[in-house]
Amino acid sequence: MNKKNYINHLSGQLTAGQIDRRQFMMSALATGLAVPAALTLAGQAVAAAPKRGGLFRFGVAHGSTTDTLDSATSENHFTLINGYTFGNHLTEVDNNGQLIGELAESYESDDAKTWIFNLRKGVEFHNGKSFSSEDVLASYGHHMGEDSTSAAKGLLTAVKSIKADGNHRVIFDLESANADFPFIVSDYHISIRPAGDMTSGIGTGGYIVQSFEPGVKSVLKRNPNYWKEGRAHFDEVELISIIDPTARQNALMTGEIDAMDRVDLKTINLFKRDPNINIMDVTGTAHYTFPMRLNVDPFGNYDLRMALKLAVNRQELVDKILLGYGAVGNDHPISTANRYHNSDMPQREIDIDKAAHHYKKSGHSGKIPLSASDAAFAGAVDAAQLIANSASKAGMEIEVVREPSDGYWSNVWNNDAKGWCACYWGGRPTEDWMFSAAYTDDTKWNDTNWKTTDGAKKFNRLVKEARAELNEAKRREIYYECQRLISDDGGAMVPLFNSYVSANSKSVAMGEVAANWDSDGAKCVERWWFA
Amino acid sequence: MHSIVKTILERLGLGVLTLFAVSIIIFSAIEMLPGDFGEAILGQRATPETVAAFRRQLGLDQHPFVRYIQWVLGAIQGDLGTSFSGRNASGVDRSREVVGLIAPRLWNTMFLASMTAIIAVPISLALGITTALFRNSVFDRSVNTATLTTISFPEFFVAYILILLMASLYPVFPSLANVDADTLIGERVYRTALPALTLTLVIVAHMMRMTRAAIINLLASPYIQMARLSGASQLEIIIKHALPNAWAPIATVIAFNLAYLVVGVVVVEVVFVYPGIGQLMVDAVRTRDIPVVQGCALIFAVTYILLNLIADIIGIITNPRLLHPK
Amino acid sequence: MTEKPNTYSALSEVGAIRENRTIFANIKISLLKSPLTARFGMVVILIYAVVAIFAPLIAPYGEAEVFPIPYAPWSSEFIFGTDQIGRDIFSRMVYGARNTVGIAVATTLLAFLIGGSLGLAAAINRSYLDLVFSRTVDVLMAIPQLIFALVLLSIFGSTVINLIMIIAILDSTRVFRLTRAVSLNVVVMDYVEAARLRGEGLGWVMRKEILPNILPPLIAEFGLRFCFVFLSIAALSFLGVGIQPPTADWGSMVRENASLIQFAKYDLKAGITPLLPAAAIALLTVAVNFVVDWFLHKTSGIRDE
Amino acid sequence: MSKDKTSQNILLQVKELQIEGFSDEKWHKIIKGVDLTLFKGEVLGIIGESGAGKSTLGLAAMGYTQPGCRITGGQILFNGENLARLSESKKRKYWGNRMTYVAQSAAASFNPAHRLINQTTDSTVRAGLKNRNDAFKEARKLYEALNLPDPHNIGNRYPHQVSGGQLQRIMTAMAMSPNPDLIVFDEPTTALDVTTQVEVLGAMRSIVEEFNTAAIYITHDLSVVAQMADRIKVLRYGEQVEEAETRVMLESPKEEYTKSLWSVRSLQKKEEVEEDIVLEMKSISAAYGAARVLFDVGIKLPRGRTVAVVGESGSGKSTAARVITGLLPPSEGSVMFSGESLPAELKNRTREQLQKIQMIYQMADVAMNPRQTVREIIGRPLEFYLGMKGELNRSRTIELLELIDLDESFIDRLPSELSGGQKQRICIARALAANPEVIICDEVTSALDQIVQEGILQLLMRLQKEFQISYLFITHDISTVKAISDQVVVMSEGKVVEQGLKSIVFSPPHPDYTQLLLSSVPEMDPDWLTNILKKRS
Repeated sequence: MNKKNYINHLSGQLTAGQIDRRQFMMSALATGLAVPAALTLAGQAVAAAPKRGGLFRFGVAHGSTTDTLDSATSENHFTLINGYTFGNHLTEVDNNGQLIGELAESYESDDAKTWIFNLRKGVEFHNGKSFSSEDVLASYGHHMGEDSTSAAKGLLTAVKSIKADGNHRVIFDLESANADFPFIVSDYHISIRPAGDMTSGIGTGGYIVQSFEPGVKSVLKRNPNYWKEGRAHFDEVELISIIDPTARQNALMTGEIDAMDRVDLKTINLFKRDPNINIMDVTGTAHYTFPMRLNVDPFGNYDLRMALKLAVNRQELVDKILLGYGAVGNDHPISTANRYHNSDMPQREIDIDKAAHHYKKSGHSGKIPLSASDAAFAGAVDAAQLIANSASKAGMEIEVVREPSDGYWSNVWNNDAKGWCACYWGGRPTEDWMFSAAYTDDTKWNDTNWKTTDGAKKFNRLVKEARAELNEAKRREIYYECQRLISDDGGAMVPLFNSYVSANSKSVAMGEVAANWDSDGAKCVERWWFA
Repeated sequence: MHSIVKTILERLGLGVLTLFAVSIIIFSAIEMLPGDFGEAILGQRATPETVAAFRRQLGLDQHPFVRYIQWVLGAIQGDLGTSFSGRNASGVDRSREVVGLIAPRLWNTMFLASMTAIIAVPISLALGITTALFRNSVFDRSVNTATLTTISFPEFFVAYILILLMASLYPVFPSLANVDADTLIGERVYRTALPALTLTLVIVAHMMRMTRAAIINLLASPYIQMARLSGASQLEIIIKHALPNAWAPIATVIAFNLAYLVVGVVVVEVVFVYPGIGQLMVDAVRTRDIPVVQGCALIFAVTYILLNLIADIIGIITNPRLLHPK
Repeated sequence: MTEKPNTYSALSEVGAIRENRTIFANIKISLLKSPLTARFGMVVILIYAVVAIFAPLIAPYGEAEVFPIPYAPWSSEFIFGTDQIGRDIFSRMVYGARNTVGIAVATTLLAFLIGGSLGLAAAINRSYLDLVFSRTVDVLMAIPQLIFALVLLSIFGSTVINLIMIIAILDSTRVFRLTRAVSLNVVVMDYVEAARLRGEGLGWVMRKEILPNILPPLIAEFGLRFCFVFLSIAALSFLGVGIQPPTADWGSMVRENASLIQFAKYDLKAGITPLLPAAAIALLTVAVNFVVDWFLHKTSGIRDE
Repeated sequence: MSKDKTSQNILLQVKELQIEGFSDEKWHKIIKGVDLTLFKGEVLGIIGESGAGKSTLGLAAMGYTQPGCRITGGQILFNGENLARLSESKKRKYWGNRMTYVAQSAAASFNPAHRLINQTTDSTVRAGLKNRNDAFKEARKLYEALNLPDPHNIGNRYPHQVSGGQLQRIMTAMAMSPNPDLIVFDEPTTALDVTTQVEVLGAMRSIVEEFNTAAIYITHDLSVVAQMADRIKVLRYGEQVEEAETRVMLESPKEEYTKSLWSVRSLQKKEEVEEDIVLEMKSISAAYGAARVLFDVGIKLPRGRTVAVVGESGSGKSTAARVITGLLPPSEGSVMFSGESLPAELKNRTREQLQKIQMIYQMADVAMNPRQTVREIIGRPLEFYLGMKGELNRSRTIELLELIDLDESFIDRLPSELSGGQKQRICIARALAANPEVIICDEVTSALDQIVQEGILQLLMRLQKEFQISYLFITHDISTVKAISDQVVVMSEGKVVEQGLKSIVFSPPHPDYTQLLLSSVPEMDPDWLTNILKKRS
């Protein structure tokens, strides 16, 4: 389980000149890494030898005056990045999408039901308190219980109990097996804070919060005692909330900031021309969906759903809504960045004849309302219109209904009043997490209400099965089938996976970039350095 | 002087009533908005349980009327309450005092407003006077056209153009005005230059046109003809004879624009990432953080009322008829 | 010397030096004598009106017609290029004239209808009506307009109708103040007293006696307010609640394309694109104000040499 | 008053002066080649009716033209320098220094923002004639010479803090302050009450004599100019009618037009008694807020007769009219109409009650909606009270127009296309249209030229005979009272001083106030002012 860590460690040594290239290769290959991969890693490490120092200013497209340092209500990308900068979690997703231990040195389970996390020793919080299992218990308690208002509450409902076994070992007892539980604990809400102080921004992370002005900026200083090696290179960090894309891009072009997220796709071709700027795009797990609710007429009808899915010109959407910065979806939420992406399944293309055939078979007639708002994702209304446009060729009449942005998530999405709407999913690092967030019959966010069809029943059974399954190959097989079921029978139309497009000044250097979140897995501050 | 004191007291009394009305309107408006703080904060991740927990903790499960009365009772004693954000059942209550949240931003807003006023008011007066002096000349027409053009551009667009010219093409000023409490005054002025210039362009036209109109309006008065016939020059006529009688309308317009600088600059704040009070209120509205919205609304209303009061007082002081009644 | 001077008769008394002309002749003379700025303004307004009315004939493509290339450069096919989803910017400018001016006119008219009639009523009935209206307006003006509009649009949804209604109501506060102020000068006139002595009702006095006499300043204000509606819409669309796509309006078009301006140094034409709708607004504002200035000047009789 | 009339003693010489004014998109001639000569220390009176161009000429004597006017020909030689050719900055050296101006309305011509003494001495100090302190001292002396109360401190007040008569005197002091060669008086007493006018005229005359300043005195009132001027020039339509020494001019005017001006009031109604009282104010007291303006006023108006209410401004005569019309409900007393008590408030009166009492205002300009045509103005009461519509309305309107000596051609005109007299006639027609029993005439002739006034008065009398209308005629002008009334009510400070038949009121003995009022009316005798001042002191 610790292979990755070990390689990181080696890379660090190589970079620092403690070992030479040959030693690195030898050791890396010994872990079972393939030769080319090891070569790449070595190349990266040398070419981009991280340097310590400098003030890193990062322009974040989010931020609100209601932001806090409490990870429980972390709602946007600003608090997400900020949280990762000063705090650690039990596990983390590394820049290759692999799960590695963070504050947990290692973790294990025999039945996927009882999970044991062995905690790292010698780690100190910013306030000097040394990290131990009581902090884990307190931190998890913050997100659980009836009174908790944490956004992670739903994630942890399966946790029956948490026990400390000595100072550096914690045992989680789950209601039911979940092979992906270690992934869940990497969720950005579940930051580990010192017992008794969940909200003031004390963590174990690479940077210490100096000042935090909600909706404005967060100023951090390097943690001199940071336990992680080869991380946290900058001396000082300023995270600045710049919501207006033009202002953000201007700030980067005029050197007011060193990096930024969410490049405005509309102007990206011009933006690229700035010689001092690197544009970076990563296909992640985030996707745009158009969930159809099976319990609302007429979407209970399989043929109608299929007709609509076949009538979408996915490539056009990628080209126009994402200006090419994204990938077509196959009507299921699993991205190529996920471990078990079903690459065997053929890509669904627009097929007007087939769509018309299914539509005819469905027996439906009349307008089909499609609710959209740019609150769902940028360009949602445009996308809905493009869908309406292509569907009309198959004889289907889609009526695009523009909904108010404010309250969209409460009043439109996942609401029986609207049968079909636009939606955005940030993606989840694991298949199970994604499925159980939005597709299983026990989640409240099952926005398609795909619960009762035979396909759905089978799907739910398979997901449970996979959770308890620790064998990789078997899990892969199961998840492939799950993806097929959603794609075929499910209510979700998933035409697009959007890329994370960010930009940085050429003075900033980095290794391979993670795909699980925007901005190098939202950990750019910890991972990047000044060239 | 008695009449001034009376006017001030009368206006302050009315002002308090206005504040009440404003708070009721704002409170009901936010109540009418769909969703509440929990739903807004949690967004897509909201579950009925967490939302309910939020409602319990924030007291949102009480009747709106009860909450309003509680708020008013607090406000009367100078307690504007605490922001919803940061409150939590588990762990320490780190909710922020509304006053503490507003104060630094109010200071920023006031700083920007004052800086803009320091630039804009003299410019508008000077332009208003000179255009009145050289009315219908090429100078007058070009100033008029130029100022009309600047007010017909949306604020954010003026800001972008200034950024392009003065931060991007010819880097004179920074494009971000991200100041904080520790920023030194010199640095602060430098960082705030572009937003102040943007706002200057936005408000100069109005103030200048009104100054010009107020002066020209008076030029038809018999006492202006009298002044001319007593040998006063054009400049003297405008400065000494027209301007003293034009202060009341000019002060009203300036007060109106200054109030705008305090309450209406959220767009400029967004573009320049300036931590002002407008952005705070918009965010608070979006997240349904009622105490903060109420606090901001009160600040805005107080600003508006006070500025208008000052304008009225200037109107009285500069008018001997009101200052020295028979 | 007791006889009346034989030169006198009421009929032959010379009135003010003024010829009895038809309205048409008066307009013609006014136009001929109008200053260059006013003529320029009138020509511009006329062009806008023509464009707005005949938008479908003038625009080469449809308002929402989407072409495959987003952000196409300026070319003979797309005069000003295409926008972010491949719609012809020139066509949208043309339709924008119709939508923007239409919405602005509707909003301003409504604002004047509300503010004007309440202002008039308050000026005539200076007791409780005046008190109630004036205090209400004070309260409304003490609330930041933009944010209040934002809240109201979020409550009622940002449809075009709501947008018009909300901006109109918020704008009507200023119209109210102006109308009340100018009406107060007219209300004290003897002819208004004469009408009241005759026993005329409030409606007649408002419509027939006062309104025609306060029109000039109101029309001038109309010109300005009308232009500010664009700006309100632009600001609201900046905050995300403006006119919904695909309806083309200049305010939102500036907003949608504004970010291009920062790239003027890389691509001048692209940099200029957002200036087009902004310039359209500015030109109209300047034009309307030129005409308004001239009109005010004519009707107020102020001679500024 | 002998003056040295040799050519080297000429102060001002205007030759062949032509001035045009711009209106209705055209240039019109206002002054059509007028000559004028003024010797040092001489007072020249310029007299004429409205539109004669007398003010324009007076201002032009200073080289000043009002906005919208231009000099198109001729010369204005002041001490030999042609002001018509000088730039404004050069002329400025004369203005407020060698030549000064006294305007008609002192209240409007003082800047409300500055203290009086600063304004009095402003031009003197600017011209560098005296330093501030000396100028202030000098000004206080002038205040004393002009009989102003508290001459040492009155200058520290603001314009609104002193009365109209005092302001006019302070304006004279202001004009005298730089010790100029020429003062132009532009109708300086027109806005004053007669009793005040006497004092102001006296003060002005004595100070002009004392400083031996040359002056041009512009007025429409012959008896006033007779007191002030050495010579009189008569203007009409921008042209000179004639010019002569004052006494010569008064005794033997040459031109027909001058004679017609001289004829003043030929009209004299024979008073008639009538017992039937149509309207009665019964011990009315009224107040504007806390300020009481009427005290126990009782006035009876007999049917078909005219009662003139005479008094100076502030006497309460217009308030009485407001009480009758219901605009100002009285605090005590009531208004009886044909023996029945009228509701105090306008809104409680019936349409019939409103119809019976009509009103005509002083300023016909503001009494008619400038946006309505004659047809709308006269037609509205016809429709409103009598329900006449369409053709019936139109034909009745024409009838009414003919009744007031106008014709059908006026029916589509706007008030701005009418002369002052015509406007007032339209107002009369509007009142007449309602078929009223009583018409309240509030200073209906005081804004008009003499000749026009006479026409209006005759019309009113003719209508009274024809329709048995009763007039309550409010005026400050004694000659008008004499011309039209059957009975007279003299009011002062909200009280009725004297009332009764005209013959009784106008024949001695008079109560003090009536005496003061009657004696203050200027007479055509050039020595009148001297005599009356002598008598009073």
